[in-house]
Amino acid sequence: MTEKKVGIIGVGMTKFGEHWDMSYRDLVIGAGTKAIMDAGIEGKDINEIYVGSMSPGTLIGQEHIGALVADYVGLVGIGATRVEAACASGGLALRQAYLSVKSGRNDIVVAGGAEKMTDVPTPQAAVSLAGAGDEEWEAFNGATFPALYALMAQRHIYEYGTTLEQISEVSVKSHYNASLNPTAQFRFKVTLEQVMNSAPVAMPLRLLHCSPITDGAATIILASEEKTRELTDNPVWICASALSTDTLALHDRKSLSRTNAAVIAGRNAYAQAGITQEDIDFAEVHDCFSIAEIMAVEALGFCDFGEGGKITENGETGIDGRIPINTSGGLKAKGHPVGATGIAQAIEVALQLRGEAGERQVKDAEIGLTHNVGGSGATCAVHIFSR
Amino acid sequence: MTEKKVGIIGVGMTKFGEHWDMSYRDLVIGAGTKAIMDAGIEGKDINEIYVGSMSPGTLIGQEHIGALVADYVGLVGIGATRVEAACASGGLALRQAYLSVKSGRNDIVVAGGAEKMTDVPTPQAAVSLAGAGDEEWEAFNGATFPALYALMAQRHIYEYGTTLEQISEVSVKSHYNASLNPTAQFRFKVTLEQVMNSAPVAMPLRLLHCSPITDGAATIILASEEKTRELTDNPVWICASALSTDTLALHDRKSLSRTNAAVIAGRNAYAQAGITQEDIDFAEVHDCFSIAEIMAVEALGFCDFGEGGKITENGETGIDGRIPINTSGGLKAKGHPVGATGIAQAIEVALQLRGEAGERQVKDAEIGLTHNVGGSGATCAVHIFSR
Amino acid sequence: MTKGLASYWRKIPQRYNLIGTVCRKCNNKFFPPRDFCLECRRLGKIEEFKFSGNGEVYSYSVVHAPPEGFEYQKPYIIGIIKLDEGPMLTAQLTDCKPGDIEIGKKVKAVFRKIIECGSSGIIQYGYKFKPCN
Amino acid sequence: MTKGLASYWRKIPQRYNLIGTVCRKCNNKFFPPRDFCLECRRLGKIEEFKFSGNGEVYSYSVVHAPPEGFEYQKPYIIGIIKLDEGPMLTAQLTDCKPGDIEIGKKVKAVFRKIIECGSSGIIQYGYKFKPCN
Ligand SMILES: [Zn+2]
Ligand SMILES: [Zn+2]
Repeated sequence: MTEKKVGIIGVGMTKFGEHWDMSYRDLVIGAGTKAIMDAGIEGKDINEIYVGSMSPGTLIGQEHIGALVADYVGLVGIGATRVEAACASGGLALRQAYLSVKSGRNDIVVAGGAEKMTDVPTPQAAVSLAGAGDEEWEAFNGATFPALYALMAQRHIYEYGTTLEQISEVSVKSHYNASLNPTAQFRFKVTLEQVMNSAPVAMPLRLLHCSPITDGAATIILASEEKTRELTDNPVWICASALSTDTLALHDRKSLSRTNAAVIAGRNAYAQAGITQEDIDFAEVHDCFSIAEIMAVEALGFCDFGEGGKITENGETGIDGRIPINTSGGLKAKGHPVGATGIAQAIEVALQLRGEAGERQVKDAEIGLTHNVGGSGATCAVHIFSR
Repeated sequence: MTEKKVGIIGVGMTKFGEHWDMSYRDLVIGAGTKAIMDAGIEGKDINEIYVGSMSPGTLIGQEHIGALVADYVGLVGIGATRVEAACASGGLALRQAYLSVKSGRNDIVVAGGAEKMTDVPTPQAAVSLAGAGDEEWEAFNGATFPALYALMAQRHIYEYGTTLEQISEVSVKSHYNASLNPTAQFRFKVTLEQVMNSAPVAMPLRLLHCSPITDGAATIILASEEKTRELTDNPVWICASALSTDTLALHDRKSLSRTNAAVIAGRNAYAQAGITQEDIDFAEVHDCFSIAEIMAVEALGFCDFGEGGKITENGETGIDGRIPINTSGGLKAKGHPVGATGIAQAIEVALQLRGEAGERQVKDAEIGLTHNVGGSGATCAVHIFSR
Repeated sequence: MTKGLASYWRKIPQRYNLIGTVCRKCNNKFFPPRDFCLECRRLGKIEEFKFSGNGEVYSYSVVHAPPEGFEYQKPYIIGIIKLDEGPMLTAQLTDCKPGDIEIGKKVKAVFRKIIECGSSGIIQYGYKFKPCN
Repeated sequence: MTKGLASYWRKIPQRYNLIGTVCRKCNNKFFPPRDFCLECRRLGKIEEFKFSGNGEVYSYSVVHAPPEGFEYQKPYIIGIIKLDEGPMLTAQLTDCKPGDIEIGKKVKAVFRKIIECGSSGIIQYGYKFKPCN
């Protein structure tokens, strides 16, 4: 039986940022309408919806997000399912939508992601985000979410000699890339000095090592191979979708300097796509904190373990480098509306593969990868895309 | 291509009730271990996990439930996805697990559901549950969750002449059935008089028309046709899995006395299974309030619209009746740990089909159905099972 | 309550003055307001629309177990009101007793305090409906 | 905070006295306690086990942006401690300054106030670790 391909026929997202004037529903409608227009289809062509959202219960007092989205985009009646895996909720929604088409059951399926984070005060949003880690044995004892990544950073520094300059170079690159991205939250550059002197959050991590609180929504429309060829001249194909888990709490892992779920998901994704890491031209990785990008490029095999800082410092991960990482600006500077992030990563890859990434276009982009992480690494979804 | 069947190879659940001494994790381990023992497999045989949970973020301060479950049942590394659709979260987890096996991708997949509701005071649990409806335009104005069902009940009474006695008979039957069910929360009978004189909640609905606040977890293990035949001599097959949606808010619907998502999901499920409602021998339906059971049996076609009260009063829905409904005791008396409910319904159906339902066994049970609803009806999942 | 105040402030025109929307293409009116016409979809032309506040009771219930912030009103009547212009909404019925209300009863919108949380000091206002004589 | 107190009360023996579990079949020790041996699975024999409270710093961070309830301790040091008996846990480091701590430093458990929420009056206790001399 020949494997059927799954294509991307439409993408749409809101600008990421603080949208005081927009509700969760407004965000969802905004991104959804753009994606449907991009795909050139009618609402009635859509078979099913998957939505990724992390904490609408605590952030806006609303659960039952699948039905809400179907209702507000005018598709009452069709199946709608919310999936959640903390900051990887979007990536998991993409995966379920992909599997829905891949199974042959449906022709056109929507994967959306959204989070409305600024309706509550920042400390309350921080409490919500702490639910991504282990509430009973980490957060209870005062481990904030940045602190979990700081604990990983310390081990990475200790074991590999990674420097704070290297970690900070990730942020410098992210802000530079975001300055070229019209949908990014922070469209300004920062210097290494600014990053290294920014306010302390969880040492060694400072404010400019941390992704922000963001409102935003992102939508991607998937279709069967036949439908994709029928509907678009510039298709993007999903070649792999892999998911893996690790322990919920950091302290239960064998290593803090390697993210094992990412290693497994990456390996499985390469196998599914029938390629190796050498074939990846560029990637969007989950840099909720700058150290996370360094650990991601190592886990995905773009360099040896311990070399992530060096390849960043050397410029190998820049837009014109050997393996461009986070051309969108990443979570750090594009913004991180948690549930939307995994979808927005896929949108950046799709735009690059279509050659529509404007000033931040990667040359000859043929194969791209997304790496979406939940919590401190307990969930990792990896997807691979090609022209 | 011959359609491959999906079988149930193991089921397990905790007793439903107020488990002061057990955490969410304890509940999940309890149900999961029982299901694995029932299936007679090893943990390493499991390919993937889906978990339904409505509001762990507000009820226990914990999100990222998929990874938590994989970790605590000792399956770190495998894919784990939480799905949420309010009170239908369990049914949607079952559906995703079913689709995962059905697609041929996986051999053995776990569907779990859990909710820990008694760690917060009851009014706070009520606020969490209100997130199943429309937070901005229903809950804001004082519409509690029981009130939404009361608004439906009033229209049912007005349009069809349904009586409070008939609605109350649902509760009497549920408690009787639960008295025969060792895992039920309320194993005692109630009289019609007790129901009709119980404390007012949202008139015309009283306390004994309402399902309780419950802790509990339920797990079901699905397998491919080959694996099922290999692993069990008493298989139960899933013949259909259908999902539909309605508007999030009641006031946006054309009718309050009919649940349209259930009508659509039911119709699609019968078509998938190649049967009609006449072929269903018994069903577990979502009686979060007693009026909901009456509307469910109508939507599923077990009687005409407006006749649900009558067939209850006539005893047609009793264990020995024409179409036994909620032999488990239903949400009303078995208990309603929200995310676990959809899975627990499927477990009751599986036990009946295996002939293991003890004192509440339905004679000659060949085909059973589950009907799991989110919120006031904005999501409905229907599954059909056979021997 | 875990809800923020921002979602309340954002809807003040709607909650204080019953301002919904209308699609100028199909003339469907929406309250609660929608910025997306379910019928015309992308081709719809959505504008603001102020409702008259006249309607009738489509369904109602008397709430004896109120949520946080509504305790002081207990018991209160919650209704679904069918507005004269078409759409239905959920609101409290006020200035009346449970016995005064029946399905079909004519009502009109009034501006009232919706919620008062003693502990947090939050007070929020919006529409309720009262019987027309 | 949306968390209930019940989950705190349930874990008092663990939080006050570092009582975890051991699997008598494989001798693996668990803190935080697990009632399910990840290695032996259903065949495991789980019993309570009291840890000595001795260990060393595996990693640490200085928290300058504390969550609700931790403000008064700011800045504080959070660490991952490797207990002498094997497992690791997350805890605050106390009775020391950031400069006193390094990876590998020997520490021992002490009983302290973990969180104090001024608004709600909630105070919860548990383990922290302090340097051995
Ligand atoms: Zn229109
Ligand atoms: Zn063991």
